[in-house]
Amino acid sequence: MRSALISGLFALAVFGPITGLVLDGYDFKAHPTRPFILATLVLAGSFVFNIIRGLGPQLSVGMTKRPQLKLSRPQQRSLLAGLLGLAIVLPFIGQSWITSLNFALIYVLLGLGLNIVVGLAGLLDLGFVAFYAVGAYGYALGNHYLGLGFWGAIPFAAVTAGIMGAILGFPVLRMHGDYLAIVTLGFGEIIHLVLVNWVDFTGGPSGMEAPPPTLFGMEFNAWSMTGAPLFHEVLGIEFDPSYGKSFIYFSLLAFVIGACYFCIRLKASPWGRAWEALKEDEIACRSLGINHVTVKLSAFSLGAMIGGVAGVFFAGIQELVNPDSFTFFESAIILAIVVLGGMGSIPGVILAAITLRMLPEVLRDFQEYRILIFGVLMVAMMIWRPSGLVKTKRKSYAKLEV
Amino acid sequence: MDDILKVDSLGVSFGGIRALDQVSFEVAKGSVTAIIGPNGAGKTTVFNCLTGFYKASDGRIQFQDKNRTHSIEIILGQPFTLQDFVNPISFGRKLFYKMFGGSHQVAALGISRTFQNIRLFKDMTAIENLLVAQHRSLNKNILANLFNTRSFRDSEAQAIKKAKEWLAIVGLTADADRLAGELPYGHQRRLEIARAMCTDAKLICLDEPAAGLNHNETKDLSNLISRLRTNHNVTVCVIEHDMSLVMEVSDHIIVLDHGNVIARGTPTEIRNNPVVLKAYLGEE
Amino acid sequence: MDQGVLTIDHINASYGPIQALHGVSLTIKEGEIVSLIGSNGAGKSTLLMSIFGNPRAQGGKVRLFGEDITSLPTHQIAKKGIALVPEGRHIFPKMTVEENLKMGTIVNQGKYEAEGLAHVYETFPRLKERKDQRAGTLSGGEQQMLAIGRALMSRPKILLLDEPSLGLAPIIVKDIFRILKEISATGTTIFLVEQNASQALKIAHRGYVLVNGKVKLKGNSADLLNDPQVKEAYLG
Amino acid sequence: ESKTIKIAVAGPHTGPYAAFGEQMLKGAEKAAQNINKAGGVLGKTLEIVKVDDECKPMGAVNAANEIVSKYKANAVVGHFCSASTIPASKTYMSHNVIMVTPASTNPKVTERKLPNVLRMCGRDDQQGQVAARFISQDLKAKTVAIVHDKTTYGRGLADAMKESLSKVAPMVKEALFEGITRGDKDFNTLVTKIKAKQADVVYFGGLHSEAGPLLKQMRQQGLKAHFVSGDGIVSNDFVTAAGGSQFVDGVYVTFGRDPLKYDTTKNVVASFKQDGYKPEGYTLYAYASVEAIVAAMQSTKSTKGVALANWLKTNGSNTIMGPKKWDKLGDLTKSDYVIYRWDDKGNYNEI
Amino acid sequence: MDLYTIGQQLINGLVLGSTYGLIAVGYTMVYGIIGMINFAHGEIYMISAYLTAICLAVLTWMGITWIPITILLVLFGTIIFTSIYGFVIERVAYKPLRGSSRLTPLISAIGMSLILQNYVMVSQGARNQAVPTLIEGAITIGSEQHYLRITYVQLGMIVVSFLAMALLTFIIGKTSLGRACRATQQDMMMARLLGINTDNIISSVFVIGSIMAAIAGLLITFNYGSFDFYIGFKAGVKAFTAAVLGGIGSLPGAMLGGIILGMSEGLFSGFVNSDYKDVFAFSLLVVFLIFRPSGLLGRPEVEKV
Ligand SMILES: Nc1ncnc2c1ncn2[C@@H]1O[C@H](COP(=O)(O)OP(=O)(O)OP(=O)(O)O)[C@@H](O)[C@H]1O
Ligand SMILES: Nc1ncnc2c1ncn2[C@@H]1O[C@H](COP(=O)(O)OP(=O)(O)OP(=O)(O)O)[C@@H](O)[C@H]1O
Ligand SMILES: [Mg+2]
Ligand SMILES: [Mg+2]
Repeated sequence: MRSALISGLFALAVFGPITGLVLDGYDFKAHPTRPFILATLVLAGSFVFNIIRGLGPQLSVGMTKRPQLKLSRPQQRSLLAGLLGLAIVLPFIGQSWITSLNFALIYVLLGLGLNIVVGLAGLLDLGFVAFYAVGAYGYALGNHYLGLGFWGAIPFAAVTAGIMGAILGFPVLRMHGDYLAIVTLGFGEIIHLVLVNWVDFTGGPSGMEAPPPTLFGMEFNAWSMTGAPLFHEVLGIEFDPSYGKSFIYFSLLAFVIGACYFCIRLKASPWGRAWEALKEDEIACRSLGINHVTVKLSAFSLGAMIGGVAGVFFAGIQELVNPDSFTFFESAIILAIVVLGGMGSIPGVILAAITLRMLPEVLRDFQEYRILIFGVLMVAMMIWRPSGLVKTKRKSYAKLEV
Repeated sequence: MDDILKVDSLGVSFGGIRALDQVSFEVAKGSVTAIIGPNGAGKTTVFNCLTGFYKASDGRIQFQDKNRTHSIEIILGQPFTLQDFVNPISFGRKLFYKMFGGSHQVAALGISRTFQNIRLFKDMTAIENLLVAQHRSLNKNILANLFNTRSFRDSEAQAIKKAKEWLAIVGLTADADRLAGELPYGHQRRLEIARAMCTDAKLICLDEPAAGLNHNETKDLSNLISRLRTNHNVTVCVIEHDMSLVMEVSDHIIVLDHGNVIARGTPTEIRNNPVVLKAYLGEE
Repeated sequence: MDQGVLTIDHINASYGPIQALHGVSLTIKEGEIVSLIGSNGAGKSTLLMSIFGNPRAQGGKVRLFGEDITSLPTHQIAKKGIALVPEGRHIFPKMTVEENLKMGTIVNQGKYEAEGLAHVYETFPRLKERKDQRAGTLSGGEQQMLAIGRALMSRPKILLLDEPSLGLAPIIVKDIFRILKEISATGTTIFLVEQNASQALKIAHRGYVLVNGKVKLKGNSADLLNDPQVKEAYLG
Repeated sequence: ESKTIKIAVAGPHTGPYAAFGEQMLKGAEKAAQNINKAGGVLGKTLEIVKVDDECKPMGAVNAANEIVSKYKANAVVGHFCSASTIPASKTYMSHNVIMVTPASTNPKVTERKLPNVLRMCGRDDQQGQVAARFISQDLKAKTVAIVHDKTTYGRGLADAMKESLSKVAPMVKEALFEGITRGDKDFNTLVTKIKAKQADVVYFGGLHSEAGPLLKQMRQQGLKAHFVSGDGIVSNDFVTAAGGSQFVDGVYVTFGRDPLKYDTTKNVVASFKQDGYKPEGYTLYAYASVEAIVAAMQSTKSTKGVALANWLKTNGSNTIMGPKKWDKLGDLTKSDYVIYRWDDKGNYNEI
Repeated sequence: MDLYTIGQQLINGLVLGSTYGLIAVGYTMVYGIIGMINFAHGEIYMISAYLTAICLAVLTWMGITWIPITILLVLFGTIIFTSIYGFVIERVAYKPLRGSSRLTPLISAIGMSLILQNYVMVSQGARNQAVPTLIEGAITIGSEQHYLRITYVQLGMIVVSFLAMALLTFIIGKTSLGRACRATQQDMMMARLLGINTDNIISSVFVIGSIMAAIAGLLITFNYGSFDFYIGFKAGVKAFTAAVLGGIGSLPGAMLGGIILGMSEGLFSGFVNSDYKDVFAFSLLVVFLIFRPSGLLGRPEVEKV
């Protein structure tokens, strides 16, 4: 009771000036009721919270013991098949969601990429967006200057991003923890700023156009600006903008599944184990003859490659790349995906990417409160599940027959 | 008998503290050599130099393996001298080690170690700890892994087999899938030894392996050390304060005090050495 | 049974799903040295830490000087005249040796700081030589000395030690046991956890044997030293 | 079949540019209110939906998709930032929805030749031309420093001005052409540099949040050069951002003829005032955009985007801001940019 | 380029640097004690800018216009409310995460910073806000044509930032509060075992950090006049950079890092090109950290093997 009152008072002090007195030029307008309403809400909330907590151990026991989802092999298989089936029929059910889904899938890719760097190798990278940008601009610039097509751009961007990853990786080898964080953040900012400033090459703040992907050379447009054959004309059906989006969706889905497989294989490979070991104890690794340079660089490069591919898709969907899409905020969201997913867990990354990317879309009805609520949910999720949504399960090597 | 390791007038300073001064000794191939001495004498520092974690300020460490002699100080990278700029070969070699050298290269030679404060990968299982130790000899081709080729599968199977063998040797088969950090202290000590052995070590350095073990566990440990030597062909260096263990397993003892070698010899010689008694054992 | 300085009454303690202590009870009387022995993983360290509420003792009660401290926060327990040399030393690596020692007196606002320093430096001359070195760079044994020294700084009425001899040279180990007896003679109560069972029991008045989180045996140390079971399992 | 005709107001309703989103929304809402009072359109009432694009390309594409798929809006008034108008316009085209932007002045918006796109404002090159002529002919500048905020808008404007200037007055020297970063507040080094280069005019392409501090720091360092800028700073916030009206005295801006001054706007402005809102910046542009769209719908009896756009391009439309005509690209045929001058009371007047 | 221009550019760099330093000091304080990148620190600074303007507006409305009193009262009000913010944020968003992985509070901080930004935007509106120019004069050295100039507010900023740094350095290094802070950072469990109430220590660190943010917010707002709800992010990143450049956890380092960052940015934009000034600053940071991986005044992490 008393603690509820105290939190109410604190709420009043916190909300008082900012919500109660609104600046207007050099003057202000008073909204005296707003802080009181908010403080009352907080008071009531903390009162209810205290009651729930006071209800005794029987309730809290039920809350601390989380239901554990343990699935047998065939159950896992059927769950996977079910999810895949759902993913395939999804665009036919919810046309209006498909663009959001495409972005969600891009974030799954980004999450998987960063997961290698942060989740598996434990290298705190706050500038992952740089590789995303390299991929996206790789396509846009490659298309503009070299006439590269979408499908050709994917390997091109992946390799470029991988090399960039190694270039970034090299100087930061000696750095640990937060120093690494700031250097990667700086690297991300540098890339962003170069994209903004080098107008002659990158188009500067207005960005650069990138054509959408084609299927065997067929475009998905209502009419062709380049003279290429059109999908709906070739098939003799009526034009619908959703064809193009569905096509991107399925291509992306294929890439996401491929990336998942890649990550799962990597995780249980010598590299995956070395990353994890290096994350825990670099000195012990060196005493075992593991070259921390190659191990770290491989993590940076492989992560960057996946990020690069995601960038190409982003450019293909947007049909325009622009430096604004590659800011620190983006890096932060990708990092949040990895952490919320449970650091290293692949299903976790997928779940978190879809949650975090779809959330703002779902919250669109809240208008300007959208990002505010998004932030609240982000904090709440971290408090609710500090170690992530999905806990990684270890592979049992001892049970393997050899 | 050949010497696998020759340490010649090693010196290390930390700021104003001279941690090692003119330390010289040899380790015979296939022997168990113990390094003892009071706290802060410089024992761990010697190990750190041998395994490449510290760069000695002077002196030489030579590791003999199959008729080849490797100098640890060269592997760790040396400063360039004027002469290097006229001699491209030595310049190239120095540059190579400057860029790629380091303690991991020393480990690759076949010197491995355990740590005074256990440094297992605590959030990995016991068997994974042993697999990581074999990293160097595994098939690391990412494409081979992706397509799960024959050679990749073989390499993994081989590694798991070896890991299981070592778990059996140190008596941890039952704990294979448990997290290393959860294991009781004594088990962790043994796991760390197994991990060091999985690197195909020729010389293994154990830093206070019996610390925190009770009497019976110490007995098991000394058994294990003897077996390492006889069955697995490694040379053992061990730092230990537990005299019963030292006297039982070692062929040769080196006593350090204040960064100097104050005595060396067989266990019986050391036991009766008045200097050692006074400085270390505290018996009159 | 008369009131002890520290009484532990049927406590359980667990790390998540793993229960490490099962209904442990023991009593320590004023001025006593009591030893606790047991093999690896028996729960000795857990017992010491649960006196400080970490992990928190459950089911039973912990009383210090007659006061129930079972649910007090750790830092308040520490203010009641009890000090601990924890397992793993836990020195502050980036502080100098002297700063580490001074941290020991933070409970009583720096009282006895000068005398304490003088006393610790006298006991461990090595620490005096290294007083401005960063504690993290000390050798293993030096760190152990520092951890013991820090606990002595606050002049606790009751001192808990978790394997104080770990990593120390034989000559220092002897010193440690001697010092413990000296401190005990000045009226400090001592609760000692040791792997070096024979030495520990030799200086102790009484002893407890912990097996798998339960008290298996207790009694005068002389009796325990002669107990065949104890001999077989812990003295060798 | 929906009972209302929906017009989406797409723009920054959150984020640092949200003030402009509000201007557009207020204007469009007022227009809808008045049109509904007068009987609606095609027998239905007009409904305004507000969609946020955060002024980001990605946000814009999401917003556009939401507008066409979720709200199934029949027309779009927006977006604000050229950087989001450009990518979004294509989505509207493939759904055959008309888009009228009241504020995106970047030439690229219409030069992509999308048949559904019109604008209710001028183009940066028109604005730049007016500014260049004023700087060279009226201010008789010898050395000009050009500063922009590196955004599509700010840089576009600065580029346009620079280009016109080199055409109309090639002898004017360019002291520097540099970008500042949006959100920065410290421009002292730039000011010192301008001072050292002895520029007599500073031209700024950007928004008031940077223009204010830049101007203040110029005056504090004692740099007396003229300050000339574009429509992005036309807001009372510019005066407060500059630290008081004493600093804005003598600042020149190019802006469309003040819509508040048109006779046609009097009633609307009064009704805004009744709501306690002062129509600023793009408010009336958004109002006029809604009017034009509705006029086209009434005449063509259709909501098909290309049809509406074509009708407007051939017939023009009468709006609150006077009669408007569009060329083939969808740009206004007549640019109405004029020069305003700020006085020491913090008011601006056409000169 | 004449000497006056060069001198003026140095002053400009110093002024900019001291704004970074002011925020970085509070940043590094929190950062050094609980080892967490508090991305919300920039937002606390942003809140304090709003509070400054609100306090000023309220005082003007009440008719208090004598400048010294106004400034003192504004400072007082801003500090009080900002530190309540700091306290509450720690209790709500970070305390429940104690003991979990290092990255969890980082994400929570990012969430918190979104909350604060949007909370201010929703309640205060998205437009740019400003305060009137209270103190005008400046010190000018030189002739009519060529002179060096520094305004009184700028001078105040430089002086206060050095004073604040010195004071905090003293608190951390010499007082028992400082020692308790360092103990908490290095080994929280052990600090508790020695009788330190670590929760209170962490709260007080947040409060001190917020007070610093409040002072920074006030001075910077008075200097530049204009602000919006978005300034915190940029300031946060720059302060973070400055703190790292100077060596994490070192207060003089944060100040020095801020000055170096500001100077290099200022001089680069003053003499080369302002387009690339941030690129230059970040590249400088990267290159610098390659050669000194633990910052200017940060002591290298020696880990004894
Ligand atoms: N990185 C370092 N910086 C400064 N001094 C160091 C460093 N490493 C070791 N020392 C000092 O060098 C001396 C030798 O340390 P070392 O760890 O080798 O001792 P040791 O013989 O292993 O002792 P112990 O038996 O206690 O482990 C010690 O006094 C220690 O304080
Ligand atoms: N942090 C922890 N998390 C999970 N289990 C733990 C943890 N610490 C200890 N345990 C388990 O609790 C049991 C008791 O451990 P404890 O450390 O108290 O034993 P001990 O008697 O002190 O052993 P030692 O002689 O090795 O110090 C052991 O089985 C151990 O595995
Ligand atoms: Mg040692
Ligand atoms: Mg223990």
